[in-house]
Parts: sequence; structure tokens; C-alpha cells
Amino acid sequence: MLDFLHSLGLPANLSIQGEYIDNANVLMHWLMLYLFVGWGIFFIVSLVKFRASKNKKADYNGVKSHLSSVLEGAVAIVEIIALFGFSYPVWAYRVNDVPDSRDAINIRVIAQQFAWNIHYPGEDGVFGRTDINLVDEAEQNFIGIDRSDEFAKDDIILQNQMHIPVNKKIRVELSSKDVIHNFKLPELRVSQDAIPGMVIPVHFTATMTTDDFLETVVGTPREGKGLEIACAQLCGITHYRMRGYLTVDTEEQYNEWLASEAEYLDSSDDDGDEWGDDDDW
Amino acid sequence: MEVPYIVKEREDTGLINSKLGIWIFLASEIMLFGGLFSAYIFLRLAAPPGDFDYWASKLSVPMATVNTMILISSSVSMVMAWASLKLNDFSKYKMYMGITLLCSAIFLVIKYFEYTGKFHHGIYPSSSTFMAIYFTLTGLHGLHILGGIAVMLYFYLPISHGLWREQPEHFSNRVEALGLYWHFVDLVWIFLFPVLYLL
Amino acid sequence: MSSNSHSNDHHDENFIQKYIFSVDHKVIGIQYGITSLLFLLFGFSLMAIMRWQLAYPDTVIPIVGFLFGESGTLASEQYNSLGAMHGTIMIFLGIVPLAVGAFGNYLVPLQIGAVDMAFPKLNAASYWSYFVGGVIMISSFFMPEGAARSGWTSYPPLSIFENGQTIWLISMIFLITSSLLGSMNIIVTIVQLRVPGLTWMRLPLFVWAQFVTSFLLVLAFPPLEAAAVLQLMDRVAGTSFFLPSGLVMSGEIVDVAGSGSPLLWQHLFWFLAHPEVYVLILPALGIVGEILANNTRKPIWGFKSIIYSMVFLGFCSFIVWAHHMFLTGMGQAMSAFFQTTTMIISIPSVIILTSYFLSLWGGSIRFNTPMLFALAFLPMFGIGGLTGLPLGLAASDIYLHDTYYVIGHFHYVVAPGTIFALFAGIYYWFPKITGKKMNEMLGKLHFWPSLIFMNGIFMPMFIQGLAGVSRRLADGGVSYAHASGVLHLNEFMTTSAFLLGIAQIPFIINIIMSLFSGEKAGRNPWNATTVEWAAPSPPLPHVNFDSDIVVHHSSYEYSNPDAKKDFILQTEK
Amino acid sequence: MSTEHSKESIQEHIRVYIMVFGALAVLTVITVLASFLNVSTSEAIFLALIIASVKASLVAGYFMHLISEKSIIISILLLTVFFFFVMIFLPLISYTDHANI
Ligand code: HEA
Ligand code: HEA
Ligand code: CUA
Ligand SMILES: [Cu+2]
Repeated sequence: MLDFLHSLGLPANLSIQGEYIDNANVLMHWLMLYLFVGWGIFFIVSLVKFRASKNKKADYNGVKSHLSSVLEGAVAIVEIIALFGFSYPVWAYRVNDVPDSRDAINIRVIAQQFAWNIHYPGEDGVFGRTDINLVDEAEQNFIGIDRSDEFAKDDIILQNQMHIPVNKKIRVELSSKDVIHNFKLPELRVSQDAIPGMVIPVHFTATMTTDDFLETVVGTPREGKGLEIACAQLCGITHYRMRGYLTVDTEEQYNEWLASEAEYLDSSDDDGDEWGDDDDW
Repeated sequence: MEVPYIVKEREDTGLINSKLGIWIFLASEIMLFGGLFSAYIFLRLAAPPGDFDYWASKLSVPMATVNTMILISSSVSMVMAWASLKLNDFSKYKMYMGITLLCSAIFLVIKYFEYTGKFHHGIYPSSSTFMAIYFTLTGLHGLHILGGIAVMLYFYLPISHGLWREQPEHFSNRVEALGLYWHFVDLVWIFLFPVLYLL
Repeated sequence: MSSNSHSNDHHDENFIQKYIFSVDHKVIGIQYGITSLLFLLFGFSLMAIMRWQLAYPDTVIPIVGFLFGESGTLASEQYNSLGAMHGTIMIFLGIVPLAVGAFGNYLVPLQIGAVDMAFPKLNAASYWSYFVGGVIMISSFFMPEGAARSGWTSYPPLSIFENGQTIWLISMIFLITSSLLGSMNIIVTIVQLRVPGLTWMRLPLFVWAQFVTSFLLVLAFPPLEAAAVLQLMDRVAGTSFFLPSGLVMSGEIVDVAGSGSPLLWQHLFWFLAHPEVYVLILPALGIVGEILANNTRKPIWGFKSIIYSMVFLGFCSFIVWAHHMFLTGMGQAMSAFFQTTTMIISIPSVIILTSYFLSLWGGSIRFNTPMLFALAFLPMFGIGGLTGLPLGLAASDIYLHDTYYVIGHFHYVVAPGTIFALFAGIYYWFPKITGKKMNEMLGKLHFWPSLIFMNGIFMPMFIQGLAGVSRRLADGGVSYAHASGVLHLNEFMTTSAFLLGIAQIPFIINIIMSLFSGEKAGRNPWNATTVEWAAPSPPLPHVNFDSDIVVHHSSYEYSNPDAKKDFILQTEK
Repeated sequence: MSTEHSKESIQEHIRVYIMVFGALAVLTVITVLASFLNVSTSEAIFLALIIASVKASLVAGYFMHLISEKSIIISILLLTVFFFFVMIFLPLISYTDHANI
């Protein structure tokens, strides 16, 4: 069934939790298929067998067996299995197993119309102070970072560019500046509303680097297109092209990248020039 | 042919149409105010601690207490008006209905002074979440009072009295339905008063 | 009825009293029907423009392009407007008024043998409130701000800042009032005006469906009204019920008191909107039940369990709403609660559908047009309902939420589901309403293409959804890499949508033609059993029946071995 | 109404109305006084809501005649009250549940 869903368009899964989500999906689709085919056969047989031209007189009582109750019971049982066996555990993992910030790579993602601000704590591992009064779009200070704060000096802040290392727990603190957005990484099966006024933790572990992923899509329409951060909640006029770029690096690549960003930060007195190679903004 | 069970109860349900109708309407009203109460509690929980208390302390408890008394009185006079009809005493009915109208008018006047008092102090719905919900809840309640007054006037003034002469039963049933609505408006206030002014 | 009633004082009505400001439930029903069909057509046209944009982004729209500014193409804010208005119009101005306002109004009094609704004037008020609400909603297209663009769900904070929303809210208040008046009336009518002998368990399924539906409307709509008032306050009085502190819009700090909650709106909205989806489906299930019994010529299998299921469905629909909100950061306990109730609520639907399937067994099935639509309803609703299951399971919803999978899910239930059932109802009761039969050939010409093209539009949506394509994308997903594999489907879907529109032409011709030159139908052209078929066709103004009605039988006495004919009208001795 | 409301019973009703009126007035005063008591917020809320509920029951029971109302109306109201509480408490619980994560 999973292969079938893939053949329909489900992209490859690149995360640990994604596997459980896919399993739930597969189970539900099996249930749907059985029900649909079962009832469908019954439906068609009834229509053919009892058409008026063949069966002149209807039977007042109709079906006498109670097989249907058994079937309904079976549906209920499958649903119970789906709930207890698949869905509750996934949710528990999602909301209760959020890794401690010491055990994971911490990233803040602050959504705004129509971009993703990605905030790394830098070398000291502590996020610098932010204050909405310092937000200044002209100065490219989108999240109101206070560079005078001691912890803020080494913070790396990017727009629409997110790098993560493979096989490491990532802990994202998700929030929004203006309206509701949805932080969606389709291939990692991550999706979470970013709601203003709330900070919601999201965690995941990628299992494949972007480079490896790109190799799997050679020859498909997707060839050469990497991973993206999609916005999956209507958030205004250009919701449809609110997207960021996600790069899953190997550990070395990631550290290299961090170092280069940090270097960039040191070399420029102006803290807001590194918006990456975002093409059509 | 007329719609049946306007005056006479249907046997198996024991009800006339308007009685059932008004109660279903009130059920929907419960959900309407319920939605707003739900909002109140939800926002109170979400607000910074002490915020609601601070703003609530700006309201005038004496005015609201008087208003509570007035509204309760109007409820009593309303039910007395209906009972007078049942006792076939139309002049008493007029008197009680008059009292009810008077009470509801006074209620609105006091409310008016409360509102303008707030505006004079520069307090508007936009001042805080508490004030927002205060003005919305009392405003909506006030609209219900206004609607009630309109219907009461109709039953108070002679235009409706023809029905009393022709079909007294029908007339008193209508007054009963009006009464049920009015008691409900009173009932909402009974909750609004402590929730907004005292807590 | 009562002895001193003035029975014949209705004769000297003028045209306006008779057809415009009528208080006769039949006229009001027809008014509702015509208005809502026109809105349905309008909602379809909006969608046609959207679908053009999805298949051919930023190309000039044929024929109506000039409406969208000089370029003749659809700007993304216009796309958002069309989307929001398509959803709103289809649901609140199309299907609900058609299913409850038109069918409910026209048929409920007839099926319970009543002379009219319990409160005829209220009934007229309900229609006019709907009409005014509709006019206001449409007028928003011509306002300087344009029509609402925050989706039919109108989530704040977006809806507080976006243009056009104020008119939307005002219109919704009228529409809600209309539905409340209408549904109170239906409840009182069913409880109070059943003719002697018509006990609860002898009521036809359609009446039961309307009964449950009306309760949903009465109890679920007011919270949305409350929420609409709050949102209106946020927009016009500067309050911040739904705005948290510390918002920054396009670089500027938003100057409001703050400390509101965007989630509050979602709770109040879905508290209505989930029951609302059952408002869309229950009348359809009722209609299908009537037609199935009639055309299989046998009683509905499991009649009682269907009724209990409907009641249970109605009850449960109030406690599942947050399955639309799984991704708002919901914790363990609530997600467990809401996905469990969602799974529970699917069981009564399975029971109803299963009973309908089993009703076919042993029948003598006639394949006329109403029956074809009713039969097609079953698997189509089946697909829609079944695809609701992975959405209801929080785990799989993480991936599927707000993708085209959701769009596919609910269109299967409302379009080839509800709309087909309503078509079936129109074909089935047209003879009662007009005294003329509809043309069978044109009917089949309407049915088959509709069935094919409906699937042509909505089936590929599941594929797009599985690929992760989000809904409400003004370019249909061109911007996103993960959509690249499934973009080619858009053109196919759009073509199907246009062909679906063309497939409605036989239907419109059929209505007009049959009205003037249709074959005369007697009282009971389908040999049916329920009470409305004892009335003349069309039923008499204001009184409906020409004889006193007493009910002696349960609702679907087809092929009773003890009877001489293969059906027993409920009113027969 | 016609059958159950004889003249005497109405007179009896009127006596009850007056008594209820007195009770409501007294309770209103008590509510206001209670708000000056030095109790914790949650106790204050509890007390105020209890008194309000008593008052509301008096109005509904006697002025609106609910205590002798037909079963259909009672059941519709019970249903409504149930959903009323669902609407108030489920969002609240889910709010606190949100805060947990
Ligand atoms: C008429 C309307 C209608 C109906 C009946 C339903 C029915 C159901 N819906 Fe649906 N739903 C909508 C209209 C409807 N829905 C709409 C409009 C939205 C989107 C709103 C928006 O966001 O804009 C939505 C969204 C929606 C979501 C949110 C998705 C998301 O945003 O992430 C969920 C999640 O739980 C859901 C679940 C369900 C379930 C479990 C049912 C169940 O009741 C279904 C039960 C039915 C069955 C299980 C079928 C049984 C049939 C058979 C067994 C026979 C089949 C076989 C053959 C015919 C051969 N729906
Ligand atoms: C009841 C509800 C309903 C119905 C029936 C429909 C019907 C259809 N809808 Fe709609 N749709 C919604 C409710 C509905 N929709 C909602 C709620 C949304 C979400 C909006 C949002 O995002 O906020 C949506 C969104 C939506 C989208 C996604 C937009 C997006 O996310 O960007 C699409 C895309 O294809 C679409 C297509 C269609 C199509 C092809 C039909 C077709 O099935 C149309 C079929 C209709 C007809 C064929 C017309 C019949 C009319 C007649 C026969 C007239 C006869 C007239 C006379 C006799 C006078 N709809
Ligand atoms: Cu951000 Cu859509
Ligand atoms: Cu739902």
C-alpha cells in the first residue's frame, strides 16, 4: 500500500516520525480499500441481480442475516486499533517527547507575511534577546534582535534559508509575527501551525541529506529541486509563494556552513545582509 | 384552514405551538450568550493576571445593583401582567405591563449613563479585552431589552387589544411567550451582573 | 380542523401576496429553491474562474477576463476572494437553503399532513432574511474593498486585517438569523402538526433528517453569531478579541490592547461548522432514503437503526469539532479526545450507508433518473466519507491537513454527494410541485456526464493531496517543488469542471421544458407511500390536501405480501 | 393553559411570585455583600456563581413555570444546557492542554 501511495504522488519520507505517520496513513487506506471494494461488489451485484426487468416482485423482508452488524463491529475494531496502535503513540511522541534543548539543535522559526525567519543561537547556544519594538524592516531586522545583548552577538538570522544536520534531533520553536501560517516540510512529514501569541515546539530528525534525496528524484519532474519549507495556511495575498529552502547537510557540511555564516557575521558591521540566495523575492 | 394548536394544546405533547417555539428560540439564545460567556472565560484565562480585575474595578457596582433590582421587578410585574389576564382583569394587566415598560426604560437610561460615564473617562471597547467583552455583552443584552420594549409596547398599546376582545386565550398566550422571553433577558442579566461587575 | 376556522378567506390575494410576500410554505419553498439554485450556479461560476487560474496561471481569462482589471488575469488577492466566496456561497447560500429552506419547507408539512408550517409569517421572514443576507454578500464584490478573502473559515488575525471581511460578517448575521428562524419553525411543525396516526416511528426518513438538522442549526449557529459579533467588534470598534499582544504587521507594531486569542475564533467557528457539515449531508441522506425505498419497491432495511444513527450523529457532531484544529498545537489529551469522537461518529454513518446498501437486496430496482442520482450518491458519499477517516486520525492528518486531500474529501461528500441527492430530490418531487413529470431522456443525459466529470474533478485531488499540495494556492502549486509531479493534473481537472458545467444544460432545459410541456402527472406518479402523494399535484394553496388526512401505516409499506398492490399509501385504510 | 389555571391556582401563583421576588432581592444584596468578603478569587467566583444559579433557577422555575413544564421542553433544555457546557468547557480544557506542550 505504501508503494501504491508513493506511486500516486506521496513523496519519499525523510524523517523518523514520518514513518509512523505513513504507517497510520497506510492502515487507514487499507481499511478504506477493503470497505470500498467490499461494499462496491455488494452494490453492483445487488443492482444487477435485483433489477426490475429481472426481479419483478420485491421481497418485503430483504436481507435477514446479521452479517452487517459483524461488519460494522469490524470497522469499529480497526478504528480502535488505528487509534491505540498508531495515532495516540504518534501524538504522544509529537507533543511529549520534545527533546530537551540540551539534546538537540535549537532553531527558532518566526513566520511573517510572507517569509520564514530562521534564528540560530550561534556558538554560545543561547538565543539573544528579541523585542518587537526593535523590529525594523528597512534595516532588515525582521525579528527585532537586540544586537547589544551579550547572547545576541553570535546569533545567525536568515530569511527563508534553513540548514539542519542529518540524523540529529532538531527542535524548532515556532511562532509568528502577524497571522497564522503553517510550517510544513512535506518530505519530513512535519506540519505545524505558527500562531501569533504562541510559541509551539516542533521536533524531528531527518534521515537523509538533501544531496542523497536529489539523487532519488533524478528523472522525475522534481529533478534538481531540493527541499522546501511550505506555508500550508492561508495567510494573505502571496501565501501561495511563501516558501523557504531547507537543506539537510551532513554533520561536516553543517558545521562548515555554520562557520561560514558566523564569519560573515563578524566581517560585516551591519548585521542583516546575509539573506542568502533567495531567488524571486 | 388554519394552523391548529394555536390556542388549544395538542394532546400528546400538551403544548401549543407558540410555547414550544419560544422555548426553542430561548434554547438558541442560551447558546448565543453561551458563546459569549465562553469567550469571556477563555479570554480571562489568556489575559495577564490581574488585568480583568483591574478593569472590572472601574465599573459602577451601585448602578448595576440598582439595575439588577429594576430588572427583577420588571420580571415580576411581567408575570403579574400575565396572571391578571388569566384572571380576566384587563385594567390590572395594563397597569402591570406599564410598570414593566417603565422598569425597562429606566434600566436603559441607567445603562446609558454608565456607558457615557465610561466614554467621558476615555474608556472604550478598545481599551482592554475586559472592556471589549463588557461592552459587547451588555450591548447585546441591551439590544435584547430594546427588542423586548418594542414588543411590549405593541401589547400595551390599543392596536393589539382587538385580539384580546376576540380571542382572549390567544392574546394571553402571546403575552405568556413575551413573558418567557423577558424572564430570559432578566436571567441573562442575573449572570452578567456578578460575572462582569463583581468577580 | 377546528370548527370556527375561516377556511376560505384566502381567495382574494393579489399577485404580490400570492407569489412574492406569500406566507404559504409551498411558495416560500419554491422561492428558496429558485434563489438557492441561482446561487449554486453563481458559486459554480466563481469556481470556474478559479479553476481556469489553477490550470493556466496568469493567462487571460476567457470571456469574463475584463471583470478582473485591465490585464484580464486573476490577481492572487482576487483568487483568494473567489475562494472564500465560493465556499461561503456554496454552503450558506446554496446547499443549506436548498436542502433545508426549499426541500424542508416544501416537503415537511406535506409529509406530515399539515396545512402549513407552524408559523407562516416567521417562515416568510426567514426567506427574506436569507434574501437580504445574500444580496449583501453579493454586493461585497462591488464594494471598494472587494469581497472577503480570508477563506470561508475567516481565521483571525488574517481576517481582521484583510479587506472585505466586514460585509461578510454582516451578511452572515442575516444568514444565521434566517437559518435560526427556519429551523425553529421546522422543529415546532414536526412536533406539533403531525396528523393523527403519524407517530414518531412512522415519520419518513426525510422528516427525521430535517428534524435532526434543525436541531443542529438551532444549537450550533448561535455561537458562530456570537463569534461574528466579536469579529465585527475587532474590525470596527478596535477591540482585540482575536488579536494577541505584540503583533507586527508589515513592519509596524499593531496598535491594539492585545491579549486576545486567535484560537477562540477557531473553537467558536468549528463549533458551528462541524455540525454544519452534517446539516449538508443529513437532508441528502433523507432524500436518498425516500427514493431508494420507492424504487426498490421494498421497505428500507434497518429503518429504526437509521433513525437512531441520525440522532446519534447529530448529537456527536457537537463534540468532534476540534478535528479541524489538530495542528494548532493541541496537546495529548485533547487530540486523543477529538480523534476518538471522530472515529465514533463515523460508525453511525457506516450504519446508515450499510442499511441503504442492504435495502437494495431483494428489491425490484427501477432505474429512473431520481434513482440513478440516489444510487450514485451512495458510492460517492462513500468515497468522501472514507477519505474522512485518515483526516480524522490525528497522526495521518499531520500530513494531510489543509492539502487538496481535504478538498477532495469534502467535495466528494458535498458535490457528487449532497448535490446529487438534491438533484435526485428535484427529479423525484418535481411532479408533486408542478404537476408535470420531467423528461427521462434529458435526465439521463444530465446524470451520466455529471457523474463522470464530478469524478474527473475530484479524484485527482486525492493524488495532489498525497503529494502534499496545499489548498488555497493562487497558482495551484507552481511555486512549490513537491507539487511538480502532479501539476499536470490541474488541466484535466479544469477541463472536467467546465464539462461539468455544460452537463448541467440538459437539466436547465429539462426544468423549463417540463414546466410547460411535460407529461401530466397524477397524484402519485411513482406509486409512492408517503403522505405528500395523497395531496393533489400541485397541492392546494394554503391547505395542501383536499380531504382529511389520517395515517394508518408506517412510511415504506412497499410489496407488503398482505396487500393487493405493491404499495400502501400511509393514508389508506 | 386553560385547564390547569383555575382562578384559585392563579391566586396561589401570585403569592409564589411575590415570595420569589423577595428572595431574588435578598439574594442580590447578598451577592453584592459577598463581593466585599475577603475570600480568594476562586472562592469568590464559586460563591457568586452559586448565588446566580440559585437566582436563575428561581426565575426559570417559577416565573417561567419550568417546574411544571412539559417533558418535551425540559428535554430540549437539558440538551441545550449540555451543549452549553460542552461549548464552555471543551475550549477551556483544550486551552490548558495547549499550554502543556
Ligand atoms: C457534508 C459534509 C461532510 C461530511 C458528511 C463529512 C464527514 C466526515 N468528515 Fe469532513 N469535512 C467537510 C465536510 C464533511 N465531512 C468539510 C467541508 C471539511 C473542510 C472544511 C475546511 O477546512 O474548509 C471537512 C474536513 C474534515 C476534517 C479536517 C481535515 C483537515 O482540515 O485537516 C476531518 C478530520 O477529521 C474530517 C473528517 C470527517 C469524518 C471522519 C467524516 C465522517 O462522518 C464520515 C463517515 C462516513 C463514512 C465512514 C463512509 C461510510 C461508507 C461506507 C462504509 C460505504 C463505502 C463503500 C462504497 C460506496 C462502495 N473532515
Ligand atoms: C457545499 C459546498 C460546496 C460545493 C457544492 C462545491 C462545489 C464545487 N467546488 Fe468547492 N469549495 C467549497 C464548498 C463547495 N464546493 C468550500 C467550503 C471550499 C473551501 C473554500 C476555502 O478555501 O475557504 C471549496 C473550495 C474549492 C476548491 C479549492 C480552492 C482552493 O483551495 O484554492 C476547488 C478547486 O477546484 C473547488 C471546486 C469545486 C467544484 C469543481 C465544484 C463543483 O462540484 C460544482 C458543482 C456545481 C454545479 C455543477 C452547479 C449546479 C447548478 C445548477 C445545476 C444550476 C441550475 C440552475 C437553475 C435551474 C436556475 N472548490
Ligand atoms: Cu504563510 Cu501561508
Ligand atoms: Cu468536521
